[in-house]
Amino acid sequence: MEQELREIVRKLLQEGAIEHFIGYAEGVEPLHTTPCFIEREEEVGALVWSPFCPYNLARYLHQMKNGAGKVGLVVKGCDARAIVELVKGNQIQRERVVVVGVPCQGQVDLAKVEEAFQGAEAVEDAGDTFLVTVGEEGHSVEKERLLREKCFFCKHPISFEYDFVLGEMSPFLLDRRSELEFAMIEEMESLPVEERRAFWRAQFERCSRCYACRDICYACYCQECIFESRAPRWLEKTTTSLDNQTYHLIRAWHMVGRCIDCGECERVCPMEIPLRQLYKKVEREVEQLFDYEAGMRVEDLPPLVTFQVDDLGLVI
Amino acid sequence: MNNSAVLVIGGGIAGIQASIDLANLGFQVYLVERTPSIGGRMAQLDKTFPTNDCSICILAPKMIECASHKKVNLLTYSEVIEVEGRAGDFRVKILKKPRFVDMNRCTGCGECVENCPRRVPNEFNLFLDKRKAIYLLFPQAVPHKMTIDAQNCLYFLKGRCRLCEEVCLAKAIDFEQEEKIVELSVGAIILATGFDPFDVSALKEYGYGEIKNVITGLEFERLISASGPTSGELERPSDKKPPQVIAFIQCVGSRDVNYNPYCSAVCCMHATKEAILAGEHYPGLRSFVFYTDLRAAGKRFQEYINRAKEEYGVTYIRARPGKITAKDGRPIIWYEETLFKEGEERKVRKMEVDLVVLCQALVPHGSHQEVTRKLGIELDEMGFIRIPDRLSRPVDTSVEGVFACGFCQGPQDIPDSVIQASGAAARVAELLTVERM
Amino acid sequence: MALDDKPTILIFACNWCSYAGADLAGVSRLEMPPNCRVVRVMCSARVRPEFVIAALSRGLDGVVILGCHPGDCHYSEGNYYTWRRALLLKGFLEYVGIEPGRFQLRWISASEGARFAQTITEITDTIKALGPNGRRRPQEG
Amino acid sequence: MAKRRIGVFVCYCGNNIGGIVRVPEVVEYARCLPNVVYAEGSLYACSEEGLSSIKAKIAAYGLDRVVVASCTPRTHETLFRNACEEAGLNRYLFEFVNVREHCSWIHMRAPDEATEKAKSLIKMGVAKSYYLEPQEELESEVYPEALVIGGGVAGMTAALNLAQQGLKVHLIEREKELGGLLSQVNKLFPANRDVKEIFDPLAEGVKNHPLITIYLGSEVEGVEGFIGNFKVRITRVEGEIKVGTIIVATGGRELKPIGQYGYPTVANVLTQLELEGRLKEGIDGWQSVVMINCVGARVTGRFYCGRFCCLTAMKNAILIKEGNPQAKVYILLQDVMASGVEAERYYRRSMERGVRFIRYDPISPPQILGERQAEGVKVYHALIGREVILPAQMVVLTTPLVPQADNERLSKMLKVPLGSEGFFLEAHLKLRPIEFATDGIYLCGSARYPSDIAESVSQAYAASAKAAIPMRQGLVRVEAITAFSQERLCHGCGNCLRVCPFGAIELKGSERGGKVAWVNAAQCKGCGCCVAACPNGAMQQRSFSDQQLMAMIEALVEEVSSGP
Repeated sequence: MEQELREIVRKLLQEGAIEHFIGYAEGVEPLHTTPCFIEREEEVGALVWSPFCPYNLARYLHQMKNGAGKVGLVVKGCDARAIVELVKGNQIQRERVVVVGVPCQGQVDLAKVEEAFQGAEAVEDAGDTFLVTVGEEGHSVEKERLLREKCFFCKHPISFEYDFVLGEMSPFLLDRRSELEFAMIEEMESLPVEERRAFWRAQFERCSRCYACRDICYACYCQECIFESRAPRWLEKTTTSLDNQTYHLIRAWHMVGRCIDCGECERVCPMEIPLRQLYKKVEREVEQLFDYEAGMRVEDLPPLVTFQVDDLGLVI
Repeated sequence: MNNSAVLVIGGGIAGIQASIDLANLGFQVYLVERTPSIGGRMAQLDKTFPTNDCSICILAPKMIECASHKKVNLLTYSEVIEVEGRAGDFRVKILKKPRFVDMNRCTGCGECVENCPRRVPNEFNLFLDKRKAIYLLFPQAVPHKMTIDAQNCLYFLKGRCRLCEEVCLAKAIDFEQEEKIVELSVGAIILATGFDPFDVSALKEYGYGEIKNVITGLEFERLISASGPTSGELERPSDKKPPQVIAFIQCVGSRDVNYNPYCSAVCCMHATKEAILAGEHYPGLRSFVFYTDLRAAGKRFQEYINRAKEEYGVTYIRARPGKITAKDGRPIIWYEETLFKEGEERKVRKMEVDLVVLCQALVPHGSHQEVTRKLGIELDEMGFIRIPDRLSRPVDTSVEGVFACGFCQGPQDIPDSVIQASGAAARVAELLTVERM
Repeated sequence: MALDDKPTILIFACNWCSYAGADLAGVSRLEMPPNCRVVRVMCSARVRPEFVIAALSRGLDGVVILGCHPGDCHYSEGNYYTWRRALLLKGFLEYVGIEPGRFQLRWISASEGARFAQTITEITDTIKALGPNGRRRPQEG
Repeated sequence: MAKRRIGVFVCYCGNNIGGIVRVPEVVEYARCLPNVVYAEGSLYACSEEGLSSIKAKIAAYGLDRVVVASCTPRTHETLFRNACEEAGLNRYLFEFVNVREHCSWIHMRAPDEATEKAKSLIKMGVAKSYYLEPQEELESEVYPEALVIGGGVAGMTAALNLAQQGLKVHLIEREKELGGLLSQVNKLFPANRDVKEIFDPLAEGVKNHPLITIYLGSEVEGVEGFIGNFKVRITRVEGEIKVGTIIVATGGRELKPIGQYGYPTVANVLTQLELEGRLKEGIDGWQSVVMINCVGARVTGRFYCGRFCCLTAMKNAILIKEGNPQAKVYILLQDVMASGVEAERYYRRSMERGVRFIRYDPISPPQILGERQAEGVKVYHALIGREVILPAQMVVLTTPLVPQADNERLSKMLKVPLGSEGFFLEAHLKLRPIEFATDGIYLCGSARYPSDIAESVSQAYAASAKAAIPMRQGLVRVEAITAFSQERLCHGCGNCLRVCPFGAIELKGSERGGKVAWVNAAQCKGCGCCVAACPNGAMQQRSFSDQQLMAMIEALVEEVSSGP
């Protein structure tokens, strides 16, 4: 698959169809990759694809608004939906992006690997299972044990929006769709209100407002973030649990119709706040109430900029 | 011949709309209204079909816009007593009845009303409750100034009281106020005098006035209105309980050669609206509408009827009830259905209900008679203002320079009235511009 | 749950219907609890959900948006947007442990003075029963 | 933070406020609020004395913001704003606090609470007033020429009325002749006048008027701009024409009920309009005619009633009876739509002439007898409760007007909406029936909903009045509560323009690349929906900015935090 990818990129560069290509390259540590920008044909050898490519590369398209050239990038299903949203939000023009889709088999959760196989050197995709190498030993592991949670419930591992697609879908991918996608939301909802409050207050208490979640988010493309505003000041200067609540709730509000569950926010949060558990709630409400899923089609109107007279019959 | 002032007679929605449009077209407008406030019949409605828009919500901004327009001169509590002249040059005398309240001083605060000891039947609520002798016609009245009803004021009746004067810190009460005559010169006149409900007690067979739980459509409107005498609680007169079954009788006094041969145009939709409002207010309530033809020929009207049937269980029965009797206070409707399915038996049926609403005919208000007589404007045999060439000149009366809009020239609903009002403004603009050129 | 004697409730009311309804309640001298503060906006759709979030996080005990009945909007469709926003926001606030009663959307027309008074009374009672919110809430376990 | 000089005036309103709220205490409290340099009580703030005092204090204390705490802005705001302006203070530097309707009058038995609440409301008002900005009301010029789209009776009437008011009009008609549907009709109810009597003088008036330019065989190709300044491209016309207002009078067309009652394959089954054509040619010896009403109207999929079709049927029935009093003419219908005085009289007249009305049930509609040629009609007569067979030398189907096929195209060009039936959708069904929500564009005749001649003409006059207003005034002025986009902050996501009901927002190229939102204040009505839809506050509303509203919230929060 990597070969195929490199060939496509080489050709694109050769033809001058793109100015550069955004992909993944080997990281410094094992089991890590890093985003890379390929500008010349001879660099294509650096491109890799593995279950260790968490970054949502659509995040790097924000700057494109001001330029004129074309850019290529490799996307997982979730990232591709980000591209659709960026088009909807007038942040990029679809024709200026060459999208190379990969049928994502799911991304590996490093923490899970670390926990189960300390010192793992390699994790390879072996179809239905992962093959984990620790020193001399090889372990065959059921995928669910190592996948990132969001990948396990992923409904759209490959996008409908691409110019090239690598490889084929595996059967595993196809029936991965699960009724349990929102289980954690339902679990939370089943708690009494005080417990939910206590839970979230505790989570927000930990937040140091480093803004990593915002900075990594593909959807945070505002010219100047509302939280930087001094007129008015939406946040007080303190980082008490309640001020942080304001931050997280407003941010979640801004995710309505935009969050495509790439999970980057949660991955980069140094305080390990379960942010997906917040945004997933938004995602589910929008889906249930307005039959809207972010990133599906460029023509879909975001849920908050349209309405139906029938909405009045809706209740939560 | 270059008088760019216009007289509008009648401060209902048609008169208001005509005044606003004329003023915006650059004419000086004198809007004469008989009662202490503009607003007219629309102010008495709870909601309007087919959108169920709250009537006062959409009317009040127009009233304020009209009254605060620099080119509109409101003459409320006033009547035209004399008029002469011709297109481009009418001379008009207007009688301003004394309010006994100084309009410049009164702030509309209502302190006087609180303190007034005299309670009298409230005409705005069709006498279903009481108001004071010093009063505001309705809470959103424009101008927002008080009026003393001299016929009921204790001071005028018995020579003492003057409590209102005592409590008014603005010193607005003026018992010395007298009638005033205002003389105007205008280039054109628009009549917008509206309608009155027909007095249904003439139809003895329906028992209005005899049977307690038989009321009129307009009374129903005040009862269901949130700002009405019962704060929107639909109380049947006999025991103040909400009804469970209501019958609406259409064409009461309309399409009836004995009274008014014409169709009053709005009653089918009006009854449907009232049935919907009742259904909304009291889920489970059932309404029956006894109709002659179900006239729902306006935009979104059929859809409204369908909604009434489907969502509010309103049943339409094509019948003209012969009589209404009562048993233990419950009205009984005697009727023969005139549409029936194959095999059905034709016979007189009875229906017992909790409340009967008579959708009365609407008749010309008649307050235009002084003007029409003086200027020789033709009326039709019903007393509506005659429009000689309805196809080309739908708002022109038989006298040049005098126009008519709204119900006074024939039964019609609110949108048609505001259309004619704007149309009349256009005709005035045409006349007075041509005159100028 | 502890009763809160003096909750503070923020009300956003649209100029054309609900604010007028509140005025009518006043003109009709309808008594109601003194805990609400009405802020006038031209349309209920002007109310940023961020206001609601900020107000509740900063410790106000309740926020209520009042708009025209559907179909009555002076701007024809504003209240439909308000409804969508409120629907989502409500579910969301509840999710993070803000009691459902603290944020509400109601329709009040210009003729519904009594309904305004009744709504204010109801809402105040509900919020009193919930006890103080945020800053004023005694530290929890 | 900059210093302000805020003045607070608390009204007693006689006893209305002063009898419950302890005004002197409130004034004392207001005086101590940040940036307040003056506060006083006023017996009646809205009286001559009260207003003079406000004006005097603005001058004496150099007030730069004025807060009046009294009654409701809905009735009194203009008054106080005017007073500020007279004292040389921009009218938008005024803030209203309602302590009567929203305080003293609803807490009459709780003076302590009412007093505290009044303080709190004033604190919020003062907090907002700090952030008020002077505003200029936007004025934009209106080009004094109008475009009327459609040369039928409505369009011609509107054009002529505007021209008679001295305004220049461009009248576009897609056909080669003026007249629209009217020219296909024979006679007109209720007087059964010949169409020519109406049509000829009107068409002559339009053709001969020096201020009217007629474009026949032309259609609108493109529209840009807004009230006062539309640029319109027309087929077969070089360049663009510039107009200030637009009237849509494109009419409707008769439904051809293909596939129903044998139409159009059965030769003697016609529509009413086709019958009118035959009647024009003159009729002879028709012995029996059956008309079927509500064909394609009041049915699933097309709920609406054609409004005047019953009268059309009656008219043609009367004409047939006049031609041959012995003829049997039946009208099969559901309800007789004959509202008002004249229509009802017409209905009676048609019965007197011997036209027979039979009510059918749409559940079992009439049936045509005969194959290639209709010979009779079988119908369940709901009034007598049995089926009858009627002789029919000719069957006439009464169908409603339906929307023009290209309404959608025109609606997109003008950025005005269509209703679910496909007719143009007015701003408000009840009180703004001939205006669109978008300023400067108006509507009349059957483009809105099936309308007979008298109605179309009324509507045309009304639309003409509306269009004439901005043109005669020469400019439009907008209250400064409009939205505006701060280019520095806008990232061009387009949420704002998607929610704007008035099409007042568009995306424009920005200097730094990409697009940014731009509000055409002339079209903005100040609802603020776009502001709430903007994620980062780039979109703001004059007099209701985020900062102003947050200041009110903060003021209230402060009170809570400093509470018990």
